[in-house]
Amino acid sequence: MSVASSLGGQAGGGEVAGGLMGRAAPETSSVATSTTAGPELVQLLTPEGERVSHPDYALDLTAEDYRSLYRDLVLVRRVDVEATALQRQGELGIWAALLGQEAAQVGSGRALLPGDYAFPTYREHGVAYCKGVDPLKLLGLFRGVSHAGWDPHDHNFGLYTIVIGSQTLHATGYAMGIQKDGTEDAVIAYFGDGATSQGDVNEAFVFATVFNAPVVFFCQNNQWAISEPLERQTRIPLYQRARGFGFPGVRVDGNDVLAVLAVTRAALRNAREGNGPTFIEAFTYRMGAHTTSDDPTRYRLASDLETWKLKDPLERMKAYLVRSGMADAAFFAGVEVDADALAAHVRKGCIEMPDPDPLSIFDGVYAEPTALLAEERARFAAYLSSFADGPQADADSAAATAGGR
Amino acid sequence: MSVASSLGGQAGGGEVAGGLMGRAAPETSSVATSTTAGPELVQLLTPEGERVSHPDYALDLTAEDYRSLYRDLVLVRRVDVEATALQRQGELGIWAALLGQEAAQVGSGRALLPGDYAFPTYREHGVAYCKGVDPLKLLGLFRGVSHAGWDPHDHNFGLYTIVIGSQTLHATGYAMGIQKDGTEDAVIAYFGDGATSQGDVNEAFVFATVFNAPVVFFCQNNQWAISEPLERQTRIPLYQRARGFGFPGVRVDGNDVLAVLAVTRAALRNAREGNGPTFIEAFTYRMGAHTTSDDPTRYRLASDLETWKLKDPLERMKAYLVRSGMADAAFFAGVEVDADALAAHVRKGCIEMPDPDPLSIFDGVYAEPTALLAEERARFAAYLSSFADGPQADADSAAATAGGR
Amino acid sequence: MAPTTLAKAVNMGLRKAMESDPKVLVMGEDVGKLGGVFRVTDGLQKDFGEARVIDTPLAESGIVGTAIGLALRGYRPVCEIQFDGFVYPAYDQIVSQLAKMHYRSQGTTPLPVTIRIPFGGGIGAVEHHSESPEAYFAHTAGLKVVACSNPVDAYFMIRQAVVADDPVIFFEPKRRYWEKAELDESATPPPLHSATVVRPGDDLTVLAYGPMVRTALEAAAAAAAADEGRSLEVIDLRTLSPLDLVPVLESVRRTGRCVVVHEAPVFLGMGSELAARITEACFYSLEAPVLRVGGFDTPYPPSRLEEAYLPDLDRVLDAVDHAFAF
Amino acid sequence: MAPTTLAKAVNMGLRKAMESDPKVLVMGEDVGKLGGVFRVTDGLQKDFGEARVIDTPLAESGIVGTAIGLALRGYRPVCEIQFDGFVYPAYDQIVSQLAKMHYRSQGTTPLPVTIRIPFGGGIGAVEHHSESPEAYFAHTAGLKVVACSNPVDAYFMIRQAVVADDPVIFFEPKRRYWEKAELDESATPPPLHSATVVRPGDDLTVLAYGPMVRTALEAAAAAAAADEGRSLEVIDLRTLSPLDLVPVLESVRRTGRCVVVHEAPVFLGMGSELAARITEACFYSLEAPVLRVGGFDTPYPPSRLEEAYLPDLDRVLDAVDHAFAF
Ligand SMILES: Cc1ncc(C[n+]2csc(CCOP(=O)(O)OP(=O)(O)O)c2C)c(N)n1
Ligand SMILES: Cc1ncc(C[n+]2csc(CCOP(=O)(O)OP(=O)(O)O)c2C)c(N)n1
Ligand SMILES: [Mg+2]
Ligand SMILES: [Mg+2]
Repeated sequence: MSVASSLGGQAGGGEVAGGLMGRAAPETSSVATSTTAGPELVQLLTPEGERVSHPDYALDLTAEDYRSLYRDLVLVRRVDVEATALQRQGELGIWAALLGQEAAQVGSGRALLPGDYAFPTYREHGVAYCKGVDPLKLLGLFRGVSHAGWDPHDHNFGLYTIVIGSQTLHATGYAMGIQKDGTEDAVIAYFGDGATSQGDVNEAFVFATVFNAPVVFFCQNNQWAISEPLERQTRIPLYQRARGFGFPGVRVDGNDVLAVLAVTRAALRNAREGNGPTFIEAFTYRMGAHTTSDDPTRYRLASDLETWKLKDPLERMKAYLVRSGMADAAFFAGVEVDADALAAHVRKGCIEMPDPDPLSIFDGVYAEPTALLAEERARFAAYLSSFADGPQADADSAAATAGGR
Repeated sequence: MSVASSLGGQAGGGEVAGGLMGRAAPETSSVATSTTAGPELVQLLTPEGERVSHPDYALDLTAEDYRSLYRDLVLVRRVDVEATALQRQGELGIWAALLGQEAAQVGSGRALLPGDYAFPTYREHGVAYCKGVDPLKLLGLFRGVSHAGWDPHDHNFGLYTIVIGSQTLHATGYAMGIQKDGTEDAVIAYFGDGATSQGDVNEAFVFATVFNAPVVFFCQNNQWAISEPLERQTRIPLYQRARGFGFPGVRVDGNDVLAVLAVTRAALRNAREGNGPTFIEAFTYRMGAHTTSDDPTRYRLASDLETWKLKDPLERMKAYLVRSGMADAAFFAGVEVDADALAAHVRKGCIEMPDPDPLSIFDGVYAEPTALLAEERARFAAYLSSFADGPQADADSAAATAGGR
Repeated sequence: MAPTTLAKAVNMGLRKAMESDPKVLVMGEDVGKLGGVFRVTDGLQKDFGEARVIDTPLAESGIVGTAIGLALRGYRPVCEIQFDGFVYPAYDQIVSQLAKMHYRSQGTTPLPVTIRIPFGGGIGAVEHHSESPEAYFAHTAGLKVVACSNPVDAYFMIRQAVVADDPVIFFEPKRRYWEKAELDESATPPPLHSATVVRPGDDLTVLAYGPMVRTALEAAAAAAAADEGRSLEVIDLRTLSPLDLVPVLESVRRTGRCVVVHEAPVFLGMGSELAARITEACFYSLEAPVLRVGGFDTPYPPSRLEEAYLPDLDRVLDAVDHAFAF
Repeated sequence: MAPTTLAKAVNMGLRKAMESDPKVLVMGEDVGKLGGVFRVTDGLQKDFGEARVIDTPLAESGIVGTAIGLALRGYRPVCEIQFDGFVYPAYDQIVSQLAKMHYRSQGTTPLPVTIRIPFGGGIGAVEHHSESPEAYFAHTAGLKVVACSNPVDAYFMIRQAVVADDPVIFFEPKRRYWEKAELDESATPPPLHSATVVRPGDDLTVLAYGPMVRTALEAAAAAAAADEGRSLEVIDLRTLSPLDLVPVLESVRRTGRCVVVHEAPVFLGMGSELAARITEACFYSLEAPVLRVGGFDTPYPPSRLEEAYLPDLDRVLDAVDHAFAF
């Protein structure tokens, strides 16, 4: 398998219709709890792998679509597991695992057309994959060799954003630009349950609704913001936030890749058609630690994890493929081979990622360089060169490299 | 009439019951326009001065209560008109008129008990009056002699707040403190329609709901944020913002002092009883310019003003008092006398307000003074003293004063 | 060539920028019909339409955050922050997002966003309307920070800021909005990031920017007229980040004395950086330490105190005297 | 008396503060059950309850804004900002509200709020987790700003910050969290706003604070051991606003040379203010300009570059050499 061929999968081939979304999304006044999603949840595939229908969200896929969705889920999880292992082995400084959120990311990522722009947090490895970013490039940030390994414009996939919520405004602005351009592109902004408390996210709702911008707010409610449960952020289901701003909100089973795909497509279509923003709450669960630095045993119960394991997004797709006869053992074996190849690519590439040149500290601060910074750089270069066999062997050799510039 | 006696009027004498507010406030999906409020508006007194009832908001007042509410409206407007005139005459640098918003302020201000704390914007002159702040003290800020002329704790009335929305978080924090103290006080946070777009205000909603804090969010929707109409801030009625955070929102006729009183009392009671925050949208109109620096003819139609003049908060109360026989000509004349006296007090006090001592620049920066600042002050004092008959006559004489310290 | 106010000059510069490039947008609170509270955007919405001159919701973080998104889409937004004291809600978007995104993207993603901020005191305003927050931005790598002092610079500098591919924080001296000068639109301006000697002199160098340039010039005139007949060289810094030190160092090496003037509090104000750098570069030329004249290290006081708070001709001359007393 | 880490020392100081005054609250993201991402608040919620140790919604402006309200109600909130780079959303609440409210209220309304910020780099973290934003706060009148450098100071300084009636921005050097020292809780600490000579010397004064104090001490030890045998005096500034200049000026007058070290970018960093002030006060004593060693004027780089980015022993010694070369 060529790694490249495993990437770049945009929305599957079949002509797929999502339910038409009216302005008034289903609303209840029930109070959210962290383990039950309530009756308002859109689902097309049960945890047991049973295909169900939903009055508002039809989804008509080919067998090939179903298989490739499953394959993406497996590959994305495999990258995540590999990266987690690389962190444990000291190759990455930290890793923010998406474990458990594969369906939310692949389902929404696959709903995007090439012209659609995605604004991620730091956890959207699955979306990045769907947008054609080589997962290896994601590792640079976590290894500490760069702040971003990809050019956002190459993939219509923004920089990872760590300052919680800030990207939702960028997404809204970008969508306002699309509107001015008069194209049919749309934007998707990813954020977590915790992020909904940030002023920026709420300002994004204001701007998006006032300007009717073609943006989909995609909230992965994984029930936790590090150690804080959902109840620290809201006392009602999160998708209902949208009604306070006058735009539709919908809660989808975030572990159901089909439902997420259908709901996201519908929301994107809505945006393209000039109907403005939609809030999607993908109801899911962070199966791992917040990041590899975190210790969730300090704040949550193992039993919660057990409950959610039963809702695993991969298992249910696998069950459905098997039950429906759309895939056989050879298919599953093939997917494993692809996953192994991708993991090997990621591992090898990661370990071989070179440390950056110390003088690259000064690169790219400005689009139009300044004399002051050039001076500072020159002074530092001279300083580095001053170590003939000084204590800073690293800097020393680096300076030599730099001297060649 | 003694001026003091006209102040400090807290909630009127009668035992007054407001409607019990459930969690689910009346909601519609109608889109707001700037001249019609929609059917959801709570009203107890029509623009024509007809007393009507509302199923959720009973209000049982004595004749004395009605008269004193009217008196407060007149006095507050009179102060406002006087301050506007003082600005025109160069005695104030600027003035933010409350013209048209008297009922929203007096109605809500009179609903407050002495232990309730109000967090104002820069326009809550009527609320200040209800909290016993001598209107004269409000003028200091606008004359430029102080940033605040009153001690917030003396009146449970916070500093005027110019940075839009920031006080809503202070209010929420204060309410969280009340909760910890276990007292039955409540808090009211004032803000405008424009403020609802600020991140801080939405964060206040998050904190208030998550902690179930005893705070009433009182939004005076006067249809304008300087030159921007309501449509620049929201595409649905503002009171519906609350539903996005899971707390009740209600729209009240902001030009109906009775309805505002009843709705605010109910919300405060709700808060005291441990039921958390309420959002009140007082639907009103800014009859004047944004401030005396503004020129509204650049951005709004005179015809709008005409429409709203018919809804004047004072006229309808007057009509009701006359119609119901609760007040006679002597009463109205008496109110005019009181208003004249208050205006004279404000005018005289304003004109006589001394300029502050230049060295007071250094006062109160810290609760625990620093040597560095003391040095800076001393240097400046020496500098000022160096002008025997220098060009800075002002600073000169001020320095002499300062020397006496 | 009619005399043009500074406010009008910015307006003309914006108009020119919008005419030259359809991607240029103007956005902020009240910039549309009202034309801004200082009328700097007067008439632009009428001529360029609501799609290009955008009255935004009342949220500064939202303004800057959406401007970043618009820039990513290929637009060149010019944001107006209504007054200096209202920029802080946008601080994260400015220092963490706008400033760092080009660097974070390894130079792939330019952010041509201009943020206009009327700044400084002297107009008798209430609190939060008279601040000088430039150091908060100049300390932030990735931003460029400039301040204009007169109508001619205002016109050319805003045009240069808009076409620049880096984020520019553009400070306008609000109390000089109504000052006039002849403006020749066909002149060739100096580069945006250059300082200018606005009055040559031999005995002491006065550095100023924005509203204080005029004050410095007045001080120089008074010093020349006084008994001592001191010849002060006045440099308008124009650019605060990056600093243009070339004319500054040349001047101080010649005069041996330097006074920096700004309205912002002295503590960690621009004067501190200038003093430190000049001292390092001109250590053997200095006859006296670089002295700083600025706002006191207090919050901005009530307006009836601002005359005392703000540096004026006398305070500048006092510092000049001190410099000569060393 | 067991050796105590800096993180534990802050924890103990907070515990003591909470025991001493029931009005003291701890609030922030993940400060409760988790005990903070650095475990600085470990065990506090268990012992003092959820009413006093509050896991807040994920919103920094909300944290500081509600802390202000709680302070107005008579509480003494200690807010934790999880990392330096996440304080900016709260910037308006800190610089416009918290800093100015006492002044605006004419001294009637104290704001005893402490904001704890783990700051600085050196732990291999991703972006926004290694910044040194102290100058943004030190430039703001009305705030007090301190930085501890060792467990003993950490313990006493946090206690002093909490009982202070002014808002205190309390910087904790995150890469020193795990360093240990003997802590005698019954000792009498110096005042919060005082600098301390941590190593006496005669030839040059090194000023540092927070994480760089240890680096400065290492440099001093290396300088003493080197051929030249230079004797560096190291001063731990501890307080950044107000500065305690008394021991600094005394020292520089004696040594005639001074180097300031911090992780923050040099441009408009604390070093600029120190250089400007010291030069003015010690003009005739200085044998060389005050030199500054700091982070470069770039955003914080990816962590594999931080060793090169951050001042270390060698960079300090390089500056010392330069100072002697004047
Ligand atoms: C402004 C800001 N504050 C705090 C943090 C530290 N932090 C990183 S992730 C996180 C929790 C985010 O929770 P959520 O939004 O639910 O996203 P998730 O991590 O669960 O995907 C916090 C508090 C941050 N990155 N940015
Ligand atoms: C953070 C901030 N941004 C901008 C301003 C400038 N400003 C002052 S009042 C105002 C409009 C406020 O509108 P609204 O909230 O509706 O209150 P109103 O003045 O109508 O009572 C604006 C934009 C400010 N004071 N604070
Ligand atoms: Mg989460
Ligand atoms: Mg309004």
